[in-house]
Amino acid sequence: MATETSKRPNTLFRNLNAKIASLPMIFTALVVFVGGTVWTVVYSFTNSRLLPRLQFVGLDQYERLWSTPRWLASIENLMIYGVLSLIFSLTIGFVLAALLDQKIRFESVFRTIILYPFALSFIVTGLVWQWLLNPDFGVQHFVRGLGWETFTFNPLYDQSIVIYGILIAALWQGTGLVMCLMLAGLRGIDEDIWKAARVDGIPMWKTYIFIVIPMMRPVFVTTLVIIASGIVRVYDLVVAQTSGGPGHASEVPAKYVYDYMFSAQNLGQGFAASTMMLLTVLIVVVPWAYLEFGGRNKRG
Amino acid sequence: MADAVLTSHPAAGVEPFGPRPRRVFSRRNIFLYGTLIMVSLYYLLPLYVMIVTSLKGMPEIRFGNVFAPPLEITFEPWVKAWSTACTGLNCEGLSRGFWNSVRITIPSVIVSIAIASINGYALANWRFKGANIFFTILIVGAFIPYQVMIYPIVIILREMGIYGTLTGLVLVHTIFGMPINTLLFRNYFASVPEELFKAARVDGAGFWGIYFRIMLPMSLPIFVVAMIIQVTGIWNDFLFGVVYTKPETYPMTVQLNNIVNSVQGVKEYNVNMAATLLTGLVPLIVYFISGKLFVRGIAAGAVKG
Amino acid sequence: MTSVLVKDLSLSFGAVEVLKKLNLDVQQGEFVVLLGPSGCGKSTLLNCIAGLLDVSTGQIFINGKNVTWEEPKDRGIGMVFQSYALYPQMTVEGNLSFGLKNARLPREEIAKRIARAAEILQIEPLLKRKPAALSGGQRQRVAIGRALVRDVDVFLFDEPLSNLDAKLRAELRVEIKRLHQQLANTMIYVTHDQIEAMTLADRIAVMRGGLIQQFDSPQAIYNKPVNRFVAGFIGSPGMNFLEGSIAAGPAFSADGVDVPLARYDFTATPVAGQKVSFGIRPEHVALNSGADWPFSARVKVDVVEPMGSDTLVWTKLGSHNLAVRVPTERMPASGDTVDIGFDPMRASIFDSGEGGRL
Amino acid sequence: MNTFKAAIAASTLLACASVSQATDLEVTHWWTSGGEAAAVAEFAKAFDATGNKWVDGAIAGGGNTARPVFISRITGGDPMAATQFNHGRQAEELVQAGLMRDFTELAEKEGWKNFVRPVSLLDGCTVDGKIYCVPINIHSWQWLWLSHKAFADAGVPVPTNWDEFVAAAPALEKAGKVPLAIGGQPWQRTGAFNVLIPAIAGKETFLKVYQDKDEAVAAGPEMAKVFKAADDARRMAANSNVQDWNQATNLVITGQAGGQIMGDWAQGEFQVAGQVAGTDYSCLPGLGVNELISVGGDAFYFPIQKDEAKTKAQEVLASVMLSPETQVAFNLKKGSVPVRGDVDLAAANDCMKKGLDILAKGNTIPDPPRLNTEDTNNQLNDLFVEFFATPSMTPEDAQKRYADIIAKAD
Repeated sequence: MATETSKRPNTLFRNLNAKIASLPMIFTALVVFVGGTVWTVVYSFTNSRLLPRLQFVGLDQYERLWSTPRWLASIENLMIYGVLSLIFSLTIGFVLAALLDQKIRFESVFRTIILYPFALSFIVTGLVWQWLLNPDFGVQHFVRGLGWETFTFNPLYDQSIVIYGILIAALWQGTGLVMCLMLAGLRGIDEDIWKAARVDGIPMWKTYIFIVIPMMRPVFVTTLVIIASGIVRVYDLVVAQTSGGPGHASEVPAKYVYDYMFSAQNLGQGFAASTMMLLTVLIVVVPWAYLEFGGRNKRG
Repeated sequence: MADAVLTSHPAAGVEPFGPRPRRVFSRRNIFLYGTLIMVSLYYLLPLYVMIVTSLKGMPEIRFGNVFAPPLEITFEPWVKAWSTACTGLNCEGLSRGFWNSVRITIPSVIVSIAIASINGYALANWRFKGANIFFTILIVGAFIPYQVMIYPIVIILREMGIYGTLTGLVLVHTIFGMPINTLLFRNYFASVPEELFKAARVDGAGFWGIYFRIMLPMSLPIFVVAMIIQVTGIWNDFLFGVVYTKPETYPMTVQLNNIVNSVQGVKEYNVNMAATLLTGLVPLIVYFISGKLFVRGIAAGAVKG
Repeated sequence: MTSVLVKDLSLSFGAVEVLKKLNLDVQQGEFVVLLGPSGCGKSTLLNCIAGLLDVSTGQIFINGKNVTWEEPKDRGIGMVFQSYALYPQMTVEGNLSFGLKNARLPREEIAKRIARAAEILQIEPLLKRKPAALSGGQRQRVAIGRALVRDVDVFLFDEPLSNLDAKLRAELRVEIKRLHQQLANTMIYVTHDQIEAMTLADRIAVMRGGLIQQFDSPQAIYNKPVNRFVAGFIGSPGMNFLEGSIAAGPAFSADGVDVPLARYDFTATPVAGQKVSFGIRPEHVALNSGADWPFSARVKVDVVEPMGSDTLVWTKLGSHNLAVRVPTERMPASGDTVDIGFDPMRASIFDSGEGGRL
Repeated sequence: MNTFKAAIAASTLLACASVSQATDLEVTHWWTSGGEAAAVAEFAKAFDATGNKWVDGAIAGGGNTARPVFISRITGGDPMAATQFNHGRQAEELVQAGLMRDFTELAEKEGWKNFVRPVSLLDGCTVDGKIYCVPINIHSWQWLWLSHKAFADAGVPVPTNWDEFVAAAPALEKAGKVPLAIGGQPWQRTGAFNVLIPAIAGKETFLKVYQDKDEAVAAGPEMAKVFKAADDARRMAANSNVQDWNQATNLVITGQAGGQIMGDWAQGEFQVAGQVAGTDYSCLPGLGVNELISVGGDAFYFPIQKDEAKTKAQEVLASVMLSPETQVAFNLKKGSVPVRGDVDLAAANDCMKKGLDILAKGNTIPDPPRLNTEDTNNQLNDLFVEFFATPSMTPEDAQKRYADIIAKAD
């Protein structure tokens, strides 16, 4: 007993400064993220309208949610958008990084051009692309003016392709950062690997696909966190570009949540929708995040 | 043998000597630079259109096409966007919002980076029990749509009595900037050789001593990354700015939204574009000035998982 | 027959000249080590031979074929890297076969070559593992295997043992030597470790500042270094240097020490009064031998450094530190007074200014 | 600014409690279009003349952008002094939560009941017998605005009712016009549909559906006719590529579109564009079929303030908003009808006079937003957004879903 107390007198006060310094993080994690989430989940079982109130109605909000065509459309749109956005931003980001990594001239000029949209907000991005894709002023008008009278490129007013209109803008804004991350990752690859592959006579594209990309796993993980969290949260861009239209062709879950919480003044419904979003995020992200960031003790 | 060597090269008859012949217009270069130039055009096009449109008069916009350079350059739209565009009864353009944005951005960036860097440092170097759980929660928090958190945050701010104040807004930005910045700082500090940290501890430096004297001086690149992310994020924020402030302190983005969405008759695209450019100017300048460090810092903060 | 020939090779990175009109001639089946301090250009030279770096001027021939403009894969070389450069997500077998598959070799041929390499390197049990599951020594074997399966005439090694601990290094060194004897291929080996160089090489090229200082057998380099740099660089513990000048006789004289040089084999005619460095290796100095040496002195032992079988005894000759290597059983105690002696024939004398051998 | 301040000061026209010192009152609203802003300026002018100061807090982007901000601020404990809401149920819960100021006393003192016409407007402000808001205008949705130029270009006479309009659509299309302009925002779609109900199916059906939430009627044959008409509207609006309502109005003003179903606030846009009713454009109340108009409109609510001076100034503002002079000035600019029955509207134009006549005859119906919760309104928005954008959705399917929403509404 005595040895034990003298050995570690105060587990709580061990690294006390570190704990004190982490209080803001603990506060954010527990009070804001966990607290806010729990609060949201609890109120998703109520019939709260404009103001939160604790009148429980069981699963009513969820039943309604899953029978609402707009919600279903939102989920579908987000899936399409998410998959396309992941594929395209990773591919384009990587290809651009690989091109910039060829010891080219003016690398920093190209890099700056590709990265600058990242400094602009989604609202601005949405506005500019809305303008560019406007059939009466933008690309379509321009191409028709060149003499190709039947040219049709009208993504923002065509239900079947509106999601691509949003994707074009989202990629414009976001691939720069992905490219930057990938470039950093490429620069972190051991030079000898490249040399070994060259001596082995492996073509460059094969070296990238079979050797370099698998080696860049940590970069892809970080990038994935950044892209995926952006996809789940996509809202501003849609609002600025299409307001969810035409029809429900570009509705997204975050917008459903916002609209029902605030403009429909049905907090319960909005909370139920957010709970579903959170649940999806938790199912996908938590096990992975724990493995990636929590379980591994690199310095154990 | 010699024949084979000779015919395998275009410069047949010349004994290979010196550097491998590389023509400027090799197929590889045409492909490489061609692709990059095409891509650059795609990235530059919106900026070009914004600038060109903002310099045209309305009649020219209505009848011309968006890509044509202005026939007659006018700075009227810029002046209007900056100082006279109306929202409701306020006809002060963006100018009012500019200083508000500065007042919001500076403390928010400083506080959020300070806190995130200390978090990252505590997580990477001190590893107290449970730290990883909090960190995992933070990372998951990065996926929560902001809209979901509006209401809980209203309640938290109300209970703290700082709703509608600058302090409240700074707190909100700190909270939402925390996941990604903590991740970056944690990764960066984890890549600092542990010997350095151990040596400092043996020398008797404590938590803060090591942070201020060892870690801070060697973390310029990652601070630049965090700064760019935060400056652009906070400056570009619309949602928190509109929900957690009031008209006297509305940031520039709210004014921008007001100008762009206050349609009076026809949309004044030129004024909208000028306003958009003006609003994006600060993050663009920050980015252009420190872009090089950004790339370097990203390498340090993101690559080492 | 010449296997690898480097002719007037220069390489510059911008304004920095890394290799300066360098020439090298490696014979068929020869084991050549490029040795030098870091930054001397040895790895750069190897990379040029491999075709991984483009030369600025000059030519490279392998097996009589001018390969200056060839791709690495077409040069008939295999290469082993310091960091192993194994493809981390492929099994050992995958690592060995990847290049061959790309060269579209028939499957049976690939299997045959892998089997042979695995047998030679004794890595058969590892074939299904991934590099992460291997020790450093095993990884380097695989890396060598990757060069081996290419079935080439020239092997290039770029500091292959530097990442290993001392024991493994010694083991693998022997294995590489055995491999060379077995295959009789031309091997060019870059290292900064002189033990590796001395033990492995048929000939060593000592490099400095982008130039080859001396290209000769290990014995010649050890015993007859062409300049002060080579003399100082080779040998551990390093050669003792006494700074002084040539006196009549001829003799070497430095504050109170006079060494008669009658038995020294001059390559140039010494001039009296010329400032020179007099170098003698610690193992060429005898201690309390009782024999009659052309030069002998009585000195006090400063420090004794036992190194296992040998012991290094530090004394002072005049104002110069002098290390003497003796078998440990004959180790004196520090503070003892001892007799030392050596034969100037074993010494090397260099001009103080140019550093060239006299 | 100075000249009009001086003019106002000289006139000292306002009968209100004496104000000893200037108080800043922050007023939030979402009126940012040309006509709207001009109307708000009248309020601000009048309020500033009392020695206080109107701090304008406009948020552009419509009620859906602005309301969340208002509600967050009120519940967050940092309320503005006055804020716009539509009549009806939007602010109901804020009132119930005790966050809004009770104006019963002032209303009784000034006798609001005596001059507010129709009196039912005050009902929208009343919760548990107490008055919590100030109605400031009457807006009616049931108008069809027609561009004379568009019809002239198409070579057909300007229609006088919905059926003629539908019949003229092919001619308009042939002339390269959009027959019916409807902005892309959801509320405009629902609004247009809600206008079709009383026009096509009559007042009875309208009330049964929205007041009594009668599912059977919503699914019945009368409503089927409405959905048929909505199908026509959908076809006619297929090429309407605008978002904001005033952009749609602008299409009518410039003759690019034949007509628009929009509330009387569109009037303000025609006025700003310098167009004259009867010569440049026509307005058909009740789509020219059933001359019924709804009585809806905007109201101001006054969140409870901590500051004594602000509380006082709130009363001043409420009085100013209802004063005859401001009512006239404001509503002329806004294109809406004043809430006072005792003001002279000689300055009103043809369209507004038509509205006043109908109002005087009592041919009114309640405004759907007053009858439905915002939740129901939003569900309807979702339905009609989908309906208008999806040609493959049959009117029958839409009606089924419509009846379902009505059945579940409370």
